[in-house]
Amino acid sequence: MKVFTIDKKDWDAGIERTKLSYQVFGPVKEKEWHCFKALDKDEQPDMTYSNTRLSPKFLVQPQTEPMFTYTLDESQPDHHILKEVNKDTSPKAMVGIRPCDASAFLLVKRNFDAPQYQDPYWLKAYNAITFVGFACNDPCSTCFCTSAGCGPFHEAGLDVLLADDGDRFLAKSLTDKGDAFLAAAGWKVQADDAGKIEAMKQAAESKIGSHVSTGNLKAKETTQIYDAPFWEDTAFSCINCGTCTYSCPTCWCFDIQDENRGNSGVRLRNWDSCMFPLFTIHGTGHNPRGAKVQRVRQRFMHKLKYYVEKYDNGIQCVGCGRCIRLCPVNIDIRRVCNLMNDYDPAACVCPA
Amino acid sequence: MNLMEHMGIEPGRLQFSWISSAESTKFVDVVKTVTASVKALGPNTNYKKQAVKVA
Amino acid sequence: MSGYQDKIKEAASRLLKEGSVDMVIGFRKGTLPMMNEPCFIRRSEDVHQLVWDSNCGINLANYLTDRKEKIAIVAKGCDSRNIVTHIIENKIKREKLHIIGVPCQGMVDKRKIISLFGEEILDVTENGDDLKIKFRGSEKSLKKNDVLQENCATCIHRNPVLFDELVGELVTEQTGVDRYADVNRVEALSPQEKWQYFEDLLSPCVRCYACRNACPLCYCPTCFVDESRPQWVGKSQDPVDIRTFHFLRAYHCAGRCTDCGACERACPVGIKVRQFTSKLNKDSFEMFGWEAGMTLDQRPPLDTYKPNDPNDFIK
Amino acid sequence: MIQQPASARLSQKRGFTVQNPYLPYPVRIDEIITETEDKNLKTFKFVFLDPKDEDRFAYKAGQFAELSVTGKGEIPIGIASSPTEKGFIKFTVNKVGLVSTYLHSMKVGDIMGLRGPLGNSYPWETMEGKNVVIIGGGFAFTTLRSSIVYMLDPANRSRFKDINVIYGARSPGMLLYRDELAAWERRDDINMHITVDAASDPGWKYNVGFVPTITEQKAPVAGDDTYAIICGPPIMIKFTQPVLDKMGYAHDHIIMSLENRMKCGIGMCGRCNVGKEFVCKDGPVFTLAQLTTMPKEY
Repeated sequence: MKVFTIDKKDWDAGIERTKLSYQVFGPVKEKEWHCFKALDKDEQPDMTYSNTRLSPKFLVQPQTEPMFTYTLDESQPDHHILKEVNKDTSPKAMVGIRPCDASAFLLVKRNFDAPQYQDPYWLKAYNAITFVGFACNDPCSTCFCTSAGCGPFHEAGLDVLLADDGDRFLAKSLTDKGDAFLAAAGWKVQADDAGKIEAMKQAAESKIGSHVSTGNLKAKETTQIYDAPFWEDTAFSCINCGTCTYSCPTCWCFDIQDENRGNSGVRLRNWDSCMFPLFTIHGTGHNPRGAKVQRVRQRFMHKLKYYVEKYDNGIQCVGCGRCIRLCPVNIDIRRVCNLMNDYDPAACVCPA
Repeated sequence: MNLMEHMGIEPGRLQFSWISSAESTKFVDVVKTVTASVKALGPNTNYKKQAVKVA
Repeated sequence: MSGYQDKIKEAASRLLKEGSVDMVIGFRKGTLPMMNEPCFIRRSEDVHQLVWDSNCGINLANYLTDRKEKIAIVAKGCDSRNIVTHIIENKIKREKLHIIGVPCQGMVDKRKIISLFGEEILDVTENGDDLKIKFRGSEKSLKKNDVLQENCATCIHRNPVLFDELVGELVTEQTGVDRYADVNRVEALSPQEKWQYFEDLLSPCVRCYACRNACPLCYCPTCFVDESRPQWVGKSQDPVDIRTFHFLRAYHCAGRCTDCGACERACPVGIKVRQFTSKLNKDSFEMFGWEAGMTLDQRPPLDTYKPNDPNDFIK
Repeated sequence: MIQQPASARLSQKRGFTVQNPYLPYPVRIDEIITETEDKNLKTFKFVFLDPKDEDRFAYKAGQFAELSVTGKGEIPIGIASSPTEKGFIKFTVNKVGLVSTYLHSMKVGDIMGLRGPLGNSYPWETMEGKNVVIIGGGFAFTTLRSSIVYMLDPANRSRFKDINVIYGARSPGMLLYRDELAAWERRDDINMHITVDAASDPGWKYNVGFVPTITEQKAPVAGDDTYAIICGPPIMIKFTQPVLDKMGYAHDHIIMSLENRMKCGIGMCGRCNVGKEFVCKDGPVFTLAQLTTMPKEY
């Protein structure tokens, strides 16, 4: 594991060199907010940003993604037979992704890369990317990554970790993919003070002022938390929009749709959200999660209880705080997580 | 109608008329004028869905 | 405005104690600066949670739809107009409601404030027209009137139009404001420029439907975008489908929209959703002299026929 | 859950070339049978365009598949044919939504897709050497037909003890697979208890009464050796379960098959979960003992 030092004067040129071998994505300010986008020639990632408004998950799982094409023209020999869409698997680099967003892909991977089935679209996109992470020196007040199994300098899911140290970046290569990226950039000067990253990490972690408690979630009985009285109060203000799920780096749910144009068509998948009544409604009209409170509960139960139990590897949340910042009615996952974690059916005699 | 024009559909592309089932000549006239005016505008490509891009 | 807050608590407590309502719908303090959360209170000992300040922009009428309880609701001007619309459209019964009217002095636009500073805002406190913005280790001040939500800045119906009690003196309504400046600007463009304007406007849309769901008017059990038989609108990120959703939704609000700004406030990607509804509001006003939700005694123009209808096709 | 389904098709390909679990096998509609008098239920018999796909589609009774109607979408349907029936695969489809309505308008010879087999199955290893009671209602009899045909196959019959079948529908004309029911009635290695809610036909020679009532009268006594499989409309399950409870059936001896809205069928799209289990992948078959620990979101 090597640590390089990159003088900021050499940064732009290095990024340009990587564009010869990779399609490079980075944070760019558009209108008011930052988002991830493919960088054009001479376009640089904005390494002064805090985080992107929406998560970069769309680069692996686009909101609309073609899966198959087909023809309905019966004069064609292969009519009505689906043909797999080729996925662009050329090497890509996500420069400047925050550690929380990178490690979110690992949580999502458990869903798409299961022992029994593997999702080829997600995996091909994911495997094509080199994750050049950017440590957070100044986390936001809504970040609670350190108590969500992550952290401002968290390395899991990254190939390179960059740390901003004034007039230079420290770059820690974590994988072979990371070595290859740094070599492509031509950054070769090894740091003689690699230990500095650890000190910066401690400083950044100590700035995280927001925490959740998750220790009891696994042991709690599913049906007891499910029947807890605090859900009505928690769900009341919810307007059942998909903002929390669409902005979340760890939400992956999708819908599959066929769209025809004349005789040719595409089977697509689109993001979907457990907040929408349509998500679960049966053909008969029966809906197992027909009421708003059931849908709000599903979102939190999935992230903080079902996932915890299913994989025994922490909560399905990295603490990026987007859902808290973007929720139009201020439903705060930190509050709900603590309610769930602390819930004691024996002690609770009154509605929360 | 005003909102359609407001968001960039050309004036004349969308028209409303009130025709009784008895007013056959009015119906013919209206259809003639509408088709003529829309033909004069040419095809609207803005509001046409493009085929989905694959890969 | 803090006077309002005490009055709201007092009214809520009284109503719950005397049992004339089952619940009070109002706001409680949020966990983020400039955010309050709509909440319900069922027990008089919980009324201390209720707050009122310039961050109560959510339209609470949205929480009344089809509820069966006897409810007291805190309502500013626009909320009260949407309550009127709800009553006209039979979504709630007047006799089930106790309206605690709040003469409003405008709500602040959180995004506008955030975009003024490069730094993260940790807290905002208000005192009359003065806002104090706290950052890590520094503080700045702003005038509330400079950072109002756009619809509040041009609002001419700040006082509730329907209420059972008021928490303060009626405020003087604004005059001489240009409510349709944005509409006029777009109207002056050529068709192609207009098309492009809305194309840019909608480009960040992620179809989360926060605008629709925050809107008290959008209470259909199944929205037209969610219908599958027939499927009116595609479900992908195709710009034509996105635009179809937005303008058709706006049409469904024609003659009903009170310009409360809930849609715009809720949008997570900052789309000025009111650009659609404002045009319809302007048309309603200019053609029919109609503003939605001002009275229980008059039917809306789109469900009545008058021989002097301004549209020439109808004659 | 109860047993891991055969996942050979996919896991053998793990590694460089990931098999696409969303890609259906092309099939041709070979036969369409209208099953019920209201014409809302049709049985579709499919033949694989590539005969090798039939082997790849090796399934067990109780599993389901996604019927993929190109240009319309997919619907999850229980497999009605038995693994012992070769050369075709059968599904009985109720006309309810967009895809099933379109499917009902399709013709013999039309090409579509079949994706699966999906889900677990009834727990055949567990039930080996045991008495099996099958309780079904209405059009939920499809995977139960598969199970009966499977157990009655000469190669399998000796692997099970007594087989009892209680099957009810609203009226005689609403029973599925009427010819087969009659044939099973005539056999002595299976006890059939067919019932209808009401019969106007004086020639009706079987039971009249709701499934719970007939269950109480006809189901064998509970015991370690006896498993009940229930599949039917929620109302039937709601009233049959207390009957089985009263008769002493243990909750891990009551086996149920759930339904939820699905899209992917492979535990990825996120909508069909009941608690932490996905009905499509961890189910659709669960024991009542399992269901009591899960939220009632089905």
